[in-house]
Amino acid sequence: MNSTAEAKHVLRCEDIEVSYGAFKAVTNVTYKFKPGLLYGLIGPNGAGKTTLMNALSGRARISKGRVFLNDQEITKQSPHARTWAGLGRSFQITQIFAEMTVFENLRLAAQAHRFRLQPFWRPVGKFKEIANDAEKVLSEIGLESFGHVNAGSLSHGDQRALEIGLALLSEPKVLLLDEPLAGVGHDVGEKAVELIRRVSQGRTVLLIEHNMDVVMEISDEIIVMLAGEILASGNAETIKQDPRVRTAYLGEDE
Amino acid sequence: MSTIVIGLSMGMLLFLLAAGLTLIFGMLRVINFAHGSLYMLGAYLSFQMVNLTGSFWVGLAVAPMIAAIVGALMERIALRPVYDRDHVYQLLLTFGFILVLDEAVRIIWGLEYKQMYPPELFSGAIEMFGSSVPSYRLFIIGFGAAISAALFFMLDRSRYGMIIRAASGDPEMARTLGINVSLVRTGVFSFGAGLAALGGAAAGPLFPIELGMGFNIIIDSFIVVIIGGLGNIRGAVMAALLIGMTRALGYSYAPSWVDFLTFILLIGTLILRPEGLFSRKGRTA
Amino acid sequence: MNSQRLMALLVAIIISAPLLLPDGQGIGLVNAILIWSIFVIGFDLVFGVAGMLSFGHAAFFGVGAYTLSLLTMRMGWEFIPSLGAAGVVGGALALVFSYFAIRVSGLFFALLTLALSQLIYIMAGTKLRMLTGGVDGIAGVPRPDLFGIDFYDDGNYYFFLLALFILALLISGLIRISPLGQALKAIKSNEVRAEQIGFNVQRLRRSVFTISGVFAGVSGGLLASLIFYVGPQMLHWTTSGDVVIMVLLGGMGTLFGPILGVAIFEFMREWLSTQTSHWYGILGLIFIICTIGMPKGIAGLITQLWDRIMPGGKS
Amino acid sequence: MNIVKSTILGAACAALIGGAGAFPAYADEPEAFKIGAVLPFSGPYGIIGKGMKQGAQLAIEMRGGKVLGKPVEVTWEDSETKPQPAVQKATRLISSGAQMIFGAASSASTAALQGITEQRKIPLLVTISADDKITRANGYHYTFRTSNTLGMEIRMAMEYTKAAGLKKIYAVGADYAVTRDGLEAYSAAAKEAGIEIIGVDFAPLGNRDYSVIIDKIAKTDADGVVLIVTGSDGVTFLKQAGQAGLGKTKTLFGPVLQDEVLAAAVGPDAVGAASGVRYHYSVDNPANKAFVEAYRAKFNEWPDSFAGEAFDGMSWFLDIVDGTGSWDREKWVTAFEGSVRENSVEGRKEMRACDHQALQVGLWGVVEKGEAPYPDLRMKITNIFQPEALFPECAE
Repeated sequence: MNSTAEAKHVLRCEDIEVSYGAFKAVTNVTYKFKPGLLYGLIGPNGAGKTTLMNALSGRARISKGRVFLNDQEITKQSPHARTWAGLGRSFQITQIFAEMTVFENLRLAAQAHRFRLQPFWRPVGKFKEIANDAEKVLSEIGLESFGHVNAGSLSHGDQRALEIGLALLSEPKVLLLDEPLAGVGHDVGEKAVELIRRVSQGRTVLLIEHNMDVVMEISDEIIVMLAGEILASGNAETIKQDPRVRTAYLGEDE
Repeated sequence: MSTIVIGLSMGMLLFLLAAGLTLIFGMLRVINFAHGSLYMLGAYLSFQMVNLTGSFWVGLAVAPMIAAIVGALMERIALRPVYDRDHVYQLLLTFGFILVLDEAVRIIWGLEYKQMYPPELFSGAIEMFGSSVPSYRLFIIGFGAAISAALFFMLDRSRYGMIIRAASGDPEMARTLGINVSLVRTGVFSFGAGLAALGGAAAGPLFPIELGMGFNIIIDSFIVVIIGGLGNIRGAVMAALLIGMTRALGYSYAPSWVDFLTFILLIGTLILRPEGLFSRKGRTA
Repeated sequence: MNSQRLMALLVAIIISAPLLLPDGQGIGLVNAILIWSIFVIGFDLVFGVAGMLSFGHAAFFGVGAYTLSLLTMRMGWEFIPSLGAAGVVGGALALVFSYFAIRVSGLFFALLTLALSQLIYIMAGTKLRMLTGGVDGIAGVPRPDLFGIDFYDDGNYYFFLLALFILALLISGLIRISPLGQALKAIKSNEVRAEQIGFNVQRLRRSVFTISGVFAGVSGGLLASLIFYVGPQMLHWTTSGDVVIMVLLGGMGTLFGPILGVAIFEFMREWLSTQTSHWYGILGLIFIICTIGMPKGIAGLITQLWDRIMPGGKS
Repeated sequence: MNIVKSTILGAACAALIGGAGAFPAYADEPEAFKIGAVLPFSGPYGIIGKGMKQGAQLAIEMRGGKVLGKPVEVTWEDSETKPQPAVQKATRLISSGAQMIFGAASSASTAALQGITEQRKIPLLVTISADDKITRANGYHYTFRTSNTLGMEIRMAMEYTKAAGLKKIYAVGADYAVTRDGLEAYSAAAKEAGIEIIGVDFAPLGNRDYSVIIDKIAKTDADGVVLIVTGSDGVTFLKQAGQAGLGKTKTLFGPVLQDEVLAAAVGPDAVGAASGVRYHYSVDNPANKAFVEAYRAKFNEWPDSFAGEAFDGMSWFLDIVDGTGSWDREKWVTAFEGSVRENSVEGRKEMRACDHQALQVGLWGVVEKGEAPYPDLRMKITNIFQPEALFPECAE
């Protein structure tokens, strides 16, 4: 019923601000995300990228402004409610259930998505549907052969893939990926980029990434943040040409 | 007015009890349940010193030193192997310390109550605001203030304070800077144990010296430490005075509600400002 | 999972000791073990499974005991409904606590639950004395009157307690391997991630806290009936401390470990105290050594030994 | 994930083993007279347990260690001053053949023990717990108390108030049921006697600081302060009162305020404090002289009130048992009811049949400085009140 609205913007920020005491980590951010696009979020360290992502996923309290997901306001909702509303994310520092197997990790995400109240009267193994969900994603992220391995003992790259898998199980319309390639070796990196491309089919992805080549290559649109504000946005070419971006980057880096 | 003086003395006594606890927590992230037992040990040791030398002051000086050695041993032998584990284990260990320390005191000093008197200098009472205030109470106020000033100076101004703060804030970094973090930990635990014993020695002339004395006091110290903000010495002073005043006023108007009031204050703090009433930092996620 | 079975066997031997020994010896001890086991089985759901260190469970335990005593003695209720009510009241109080306490986590949670339960302790000892009998408590708490069996005989009461114990064990075992239990483990393992994949962390914590409150309430009611007495001592923070010690000693997060912890704790209390009046100190030393040397408690030790004896028998 | 299976396995195992076991009947031909003693030996109440143990030991020794021709065997168990261990241990003692239970110290533990002893029909000898509820009319059939009740001690305090000519009283009590009831009774009696209660404060049990209350009292024109507190609370009050000089203007007294153990903890500030005394070694009668002499010879110290009361109760009970010449416990109960002990260490005692409470004189004393061989601070017995004034009709 909200398909027309959905067609326009799947996620909308209206002038949001996140502040810690007097310090404004994110301010004046107004942005509309269209469905099905891959957004690259770039900016120097401390620009507020992760804070913005935290504000969107509910980990950081929004002190001003509003956020809408599919025209439904989620500003005050807790992270799990936003997940339910269709927002998934991965973290800069890998967040997985390290002492459980890869399959168990995924099954947890599956049950979190399937049940609002977690059943307690049957062993978890008897719920076939969640096992099926988990198996499906297991192969989607290319970890079929690691199902019974403890997640903590996976390679770093595989852990990041597992994290994406966990987010996928909530069938998100918007996927927030916080530096999924950080610390991943080059050869594995290509596999990961491939995975990101694949999961971005049919959903909106917001990707924080420092590797400019990758960002420029895979993003449909790029958002540049500086000092908590959005400095510029547009496609790769526009951004490369933008003088403000150039000064900001060159001034920061060298 | 005299109620306020008494409230101050109660507060300062509470501060002496709680200072070591909050210091240890601030540095080691350990809630030391055995703090009450160290306090009791301090009182007994000081009693013993008074018996041997006849001087209250010797007891006040020596008891904390011996307790500090005991504390250092506790830290070295038992706590050190479990720092990298969950905090629960450290807490359980301090539970074990309670039993062992209490037993040791029982074996050494027996079951009988012991008594101590204020030193000659502070044995009388002074007429103030129409009532006679025991001069030992005034001594407690002064002594507590002096100790808190010394602690501030040590933690804020001196090199030791910097080392301690560095080691507790970022142990890895401190290590690379050449600070012997494990020595600092032992030092802080030992110092905290000494402070507990100092509290015991100071409280000796006011309360019966008995085996159960550490048992109730630990809850009082927790209250002060929580209200002040865990690990926050400045907050502990304020909280101790707040509780002291609350109690003093409570005793003068509704004594049977005193414990109740204190707990309401505590629970209110934990619910509204879990980081402590006197914490300066804002609440961060 | 073979060490699991070994532990189950150990537990089975312990709880059937009165049947194995002549003269029904040790029946008083085993009855107490059964009751405390019901407590720790529930407590470990909170502590071992969900990873919340609560120092407030003495409150639910004690309130359950008072509920059963007051309903049977003052209101003339039957024993079984009163026991049910003890569980309900224990659970309800846990729910109330959780609304205050779950907002904070870690050590603050421990301290806040400690403070709340001490408040209940003070209330029971002083302000509610009309209800609770104050510091002296209430003596003469009854035992069940069912099927014409004399449950005042400890040998018969044993079977009643055994039935409840097995029921509690089954419920807890099922919860552990159910989606609920898995979700709780997930929260313990990584709270941020658990929340982000869509678990309502607060609600899950509240529910397990409440469930364990029911366990505590029932076991409190049973203890009151076992010793024919209820007093504020049951509400004191040291009771919560004892339970934490039992669970850690036995092995947190395992189904049978905490029960072994109870058995050892109660056995020490019974046996060591007849050997020496310094038993408390020895107990303290044992705790310290166990904590340093056996981080996973008895359960961990057994698993380790088992793996050594049966290499390759791993999972 | 075999937890459920393991559980079922374990349960089945237990059931199997259970089926094989049986309950052999207990052979009822005692080789010895077994006494189960449940006393606090660890924790802060340990001092009470120690005195009681020594007193009871001496009582058994002085009768040649035999009852009904069989040796007396006592098993000493630590109650930890907690009801649960007390009951647990009593249960075990009874199942291993104890003929009687001796203990406990705190009223709460004793009340808990009463449940089990009534159930098992085993006599319970109480020689220290003072809660009035322990012996009540038509109450516990198997419980006997040979020591004081708090009720009688509070009446003693009233008698003392009158005898000392105190007119204006400030009352301080520990905040719990028994003391509140006691203070109520005291106030009612005071009203009758024309004594004014000018203030009442209840402080939490285990109170740490009385200085504000002391300051409040100092500002009143009370001539006496009645303190219904026990143990360390009393010590704390007297120490702090001493520092504020409260005792100089007001008489400090209480039903169980002081004994020599507590006075030693207070120090010189205790001098002048008046209190009910449960037992005292200075009581002048042949039985007491013999006891004190034997006690000093054996333990090299003066018997405290815990030891004296325990000695007295134990000797009395064992005499009764011996007198019946029977192992039938019902006969002991019947024989104890209404029995009179003319030569107790505290003078004449009579075991009232209706509530199993020993009627006895009340001793009242004041702390004074002692000289060797006595302790530095000793109780001087100043008043002896007769049972008629201390025990109401058996009707409660």
